[in-house]
Amino acid sequence: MQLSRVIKPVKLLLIALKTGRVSREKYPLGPPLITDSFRGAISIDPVKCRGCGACVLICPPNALTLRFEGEKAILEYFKGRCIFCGMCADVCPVQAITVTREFELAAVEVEDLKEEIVHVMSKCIMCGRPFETITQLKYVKELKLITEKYMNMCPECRSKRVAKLFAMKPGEIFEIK
Amino acid sequence: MSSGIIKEIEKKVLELEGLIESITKTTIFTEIPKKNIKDFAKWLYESGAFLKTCAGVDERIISSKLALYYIFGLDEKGLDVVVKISGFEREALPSIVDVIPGVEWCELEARDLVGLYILGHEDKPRLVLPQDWPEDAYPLRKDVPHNYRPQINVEKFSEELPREVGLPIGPYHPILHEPEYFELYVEGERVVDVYYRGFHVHRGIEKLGESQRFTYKTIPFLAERICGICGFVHSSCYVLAVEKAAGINVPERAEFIRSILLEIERIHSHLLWLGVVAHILGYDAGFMHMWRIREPVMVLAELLTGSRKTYGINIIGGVRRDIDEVKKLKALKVLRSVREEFKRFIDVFISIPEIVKRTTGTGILPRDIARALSVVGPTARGSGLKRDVRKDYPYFAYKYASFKIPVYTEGDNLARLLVRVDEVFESISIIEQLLDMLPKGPIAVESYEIPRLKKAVAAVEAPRGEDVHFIITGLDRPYRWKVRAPTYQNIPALRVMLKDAPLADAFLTIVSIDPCFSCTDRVLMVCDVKSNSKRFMSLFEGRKYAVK
Amino acid sequence: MKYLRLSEKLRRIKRSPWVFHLNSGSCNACDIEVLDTLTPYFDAERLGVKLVVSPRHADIILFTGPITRESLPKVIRALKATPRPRILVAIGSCAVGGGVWWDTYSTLGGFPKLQEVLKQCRIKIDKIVYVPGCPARPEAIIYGLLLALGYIEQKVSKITKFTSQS
Amino acid sequence: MEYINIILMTLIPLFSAPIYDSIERKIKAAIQSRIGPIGFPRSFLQSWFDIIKLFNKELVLTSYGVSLITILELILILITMIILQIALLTSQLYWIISLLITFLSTSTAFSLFRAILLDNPFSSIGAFRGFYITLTVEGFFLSSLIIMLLIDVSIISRILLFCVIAISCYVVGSKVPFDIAEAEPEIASGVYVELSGPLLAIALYSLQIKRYILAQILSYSLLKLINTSNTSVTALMTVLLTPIIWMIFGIVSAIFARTRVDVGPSTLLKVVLILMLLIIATLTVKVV
Repeated sequence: MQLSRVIKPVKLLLIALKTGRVSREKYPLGPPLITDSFRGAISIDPVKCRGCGACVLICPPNALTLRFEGEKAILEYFKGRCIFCGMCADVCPVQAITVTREFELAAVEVEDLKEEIVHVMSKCIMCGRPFETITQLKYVKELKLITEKYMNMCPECRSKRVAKLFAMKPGEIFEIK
Repeated sequence: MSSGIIKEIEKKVLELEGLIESITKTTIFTEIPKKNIKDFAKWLYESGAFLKTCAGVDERIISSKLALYYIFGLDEKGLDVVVKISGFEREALPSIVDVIPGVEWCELEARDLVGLYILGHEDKPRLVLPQDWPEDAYPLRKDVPHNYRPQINVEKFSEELPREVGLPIGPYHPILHEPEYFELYVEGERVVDVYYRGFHVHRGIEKLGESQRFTYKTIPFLAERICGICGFVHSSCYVLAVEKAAGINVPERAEFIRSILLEIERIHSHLLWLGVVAHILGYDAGFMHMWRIREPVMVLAELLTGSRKTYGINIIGGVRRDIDEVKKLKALKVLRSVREEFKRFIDVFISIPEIVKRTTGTGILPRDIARALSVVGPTARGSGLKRDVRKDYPYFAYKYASFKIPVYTEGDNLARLLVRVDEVFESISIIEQLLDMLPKGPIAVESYEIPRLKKAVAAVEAPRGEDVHFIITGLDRPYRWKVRAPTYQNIPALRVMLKDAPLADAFLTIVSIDPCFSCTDRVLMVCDVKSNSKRFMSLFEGRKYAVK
Repeated sequence: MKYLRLSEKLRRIKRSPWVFHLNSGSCNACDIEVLDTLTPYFDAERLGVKLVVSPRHADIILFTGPITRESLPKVIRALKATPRPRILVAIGSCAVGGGVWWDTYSTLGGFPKLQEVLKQCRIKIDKIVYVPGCPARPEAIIYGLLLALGYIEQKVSKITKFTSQS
Repeated sequence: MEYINIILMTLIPLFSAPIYDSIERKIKAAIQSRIGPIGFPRSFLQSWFDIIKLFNKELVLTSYGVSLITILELILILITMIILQIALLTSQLYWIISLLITFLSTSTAFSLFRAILLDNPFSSIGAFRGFYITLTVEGFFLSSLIIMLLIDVSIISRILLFCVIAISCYVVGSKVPFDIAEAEPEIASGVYVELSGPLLAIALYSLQIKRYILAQILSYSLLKLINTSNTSVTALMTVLLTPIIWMIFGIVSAIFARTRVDVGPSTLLKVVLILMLLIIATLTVKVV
């Protein structure tokens, strides 16, 4: 009994011997210890993205933001704030967002962690104000939800126009400038 | 749950001119006039209930009053009692601190964060918020934006604070790995008193959960970040509370997956803790081997969920990731090898003479004190209390698994260590059973509706003990969301455990409750049962040691 | 030893980086991943990394957490106690950009905000590396350390993508 | 010729102590299923890298007394080391006595000085704990060393004496379980907590030289055990045996946990006292 108490701690050496070095090729010399289901940084496909903003609404830490600069709508992805939950990929209506397995994101500047998708906005044919991204409009066009005439107007002008139409006398013609 | 006790409570409430708001399967909601709250609390406390927590709520939009909810739990009956008192702004509310001493810090929190005027706490220094926080700014009030940030005065940092005689542990001490401040008062090598100052990790999560930035759908990700070790417990507890409030029936498969992940989290947390204990006792080989055994569990968690920690798969009404056959077989294989390796190594681990000597008979928490302080989790089970939410209030898929609750009666550090060792084996067996029984079906409900102003209390057994979430639903996001982490209940016990103990054991004893301050601080707490006002005042003086 | 240039001092640190783990109110996940980098599967000691317990001994500060107001004075004191040259590795979403709580009332919201306060206190950090991740994987932390020590080149850079119409 | 030998023997510990320390780190890593410092120069020179780097760091002085003590400690340890080399090569009595006196002053007095000087509670506690532990074994250590080296006793007494010396060398070298003076997680680096940059380098270097001296003393008494008389062979053998004993110490320290300050000294005292009683018994038997 006494003897086993003394010998047991030494068994550690046996365990160490049996285990050896758990994985010979360790990161960075070897591959990282990641599985297929690992969620890393997201990648946004600029061709598919329509700038609808669904991902911006769901993103818990607001790592995805949409801002408007003149004629441009910029979808910004800040990896430094991303919590890698992958909700944006789940909600994206066109599967433009894919979750990659990228984790080697270290950078010396915060700016290096940002990614921007620049969308050009379509201008309203009535008031000339940019109101919706061109890609999104194209999609709406494909769906044929509204006629092309209305499509190129911003929502305000559209509602103004509809209101005007109701107020028109029969036979009057409404001109689009 | 017996209807007898409900009748008794109803009778008492009516007798005290209160009213019963609603009765659900597991909870009774009542409102009591504030003058009678002391009598009611006393009666409940004496009939076996213990205080789970209390939550201050700004209800000025609803009833133009500020309210305080006390949440009691009748553990043996599996019944929660939520008692509400309310008053207008600046109207004084009575404190029940002389009936239940443990309520002090939680009332102070309501004072600091919601601005309740509670009698008897007027002169006490600020508890949760930093000392340079402006007066009259109560972050949990609805009219204060969540991103309100007062100016920071850099000059104040260099002010030298008066010297203290105590031995400071923290805020940056290697045994804690978290900024938290303990001060030990020692005579020679013997601890005579201990003082704790927390809230270094107060991040304002509750306010954030009620703010515009979050909705019901995204809060599980926020809840998960309350604590990085037991994050899934918090997100599960949050979704459980919302599902209870809204009456959503979760698919069985989702419940099984949640239970499996909760147990995986318990295994990794316990192995982590055993490693940290080995490290504290100078047994670095133990630390390394324990974490080596733990690593496959982390990889398994990543395989099942997509992330090593903060799994991010809980959503209201189900889960986001399924466990397919391939993953199931892989999981069983990993668990088998973990069990073998752990068995072989733990045999060596608990034979190291220093480990046995230093854990036996140190940091003793007797059963009766453990009961009085209503400690939770392995701390309670190490002191002979058979308390486990998984058995007392069965949730998710635990009713399908057979497992036993390890209980040791010695109440010392070794008992708490052995409870955790046994629980690792139990958890492995629970996961194996649940994986075998995994039912077919969907993993999330298609759609759900969450009615407004429903209340619910949910509890989940975290690796450290009982985690409680209290929720009042609102439009798109909770109206009020209150979290009570397990460490909250256990820290008061440290005072008893550390008293008259040798200094060398103090560090081990602090760690033996597996303190998790990031959980604790979001809420806050710690009741200093025997504190006198002098000690309380010295609370902020010791900061000079902030970093040595 | 003032005659040595900074780059020379950094070269010495490259051979023997001693790290101090500074938690400014993080949720613990990054902190246990930091510990994980030292354990057998990742074994940061291969690079000579040693976890020290006093900021006075440290070369590299492994910084986690969004910096809560309560911990701010203590964080500043710890950074002050670190001898120059100081290298700081900000680990996790919280430390880099504030994470989920980037705009809450009781946090500062990430290291870039802290840096403004540090400037007021005249504390200079010689090199900073940001490691995103929630929590940052042990591999990501090792990668960040390697980047801080100058073993490898940075992989990411600011990307601006234009949609097809432009 | 003799002077060249002495200089050579003095230079070896100066260079090799950190190298042995690096190799010990590799061995410990292997026991912990790790690799440890990797690559050719790193595996053997990691501790040298540490020391060189620390010398290049900024010095933050908290108290002048501490720096004085630290430098004095290094000087006295170096003197001990040189005396030991001379004693090994010449095997003369007065050298050994001066060695013992210097050694006594370095190992106990300094931990006490530090304890008094430092106002950080962690380093004072660490220093006092180190003082308890050293004090427990030092008297027995030095007396058995004197008996071993100066008196010709029976083989059984010599084995017992060797045991006492081996235990004491291990303890004074402050290895786990007796490293409570600088216990890292428990009391935050203990005696070293306030040192920074070059001062820490000096403190670590003196600890490594001290460990070298202790391993060398042990290997010398091991040679005495088998009773070799040729001095130059003895000197060479000690140089070869020292790293082996160092590594054995490393392995032993890897499989134990740290002892407690009240348990450690009392257990030690019991073991050493029993051994000493046995030694006295064997010595008296011989005299009778």
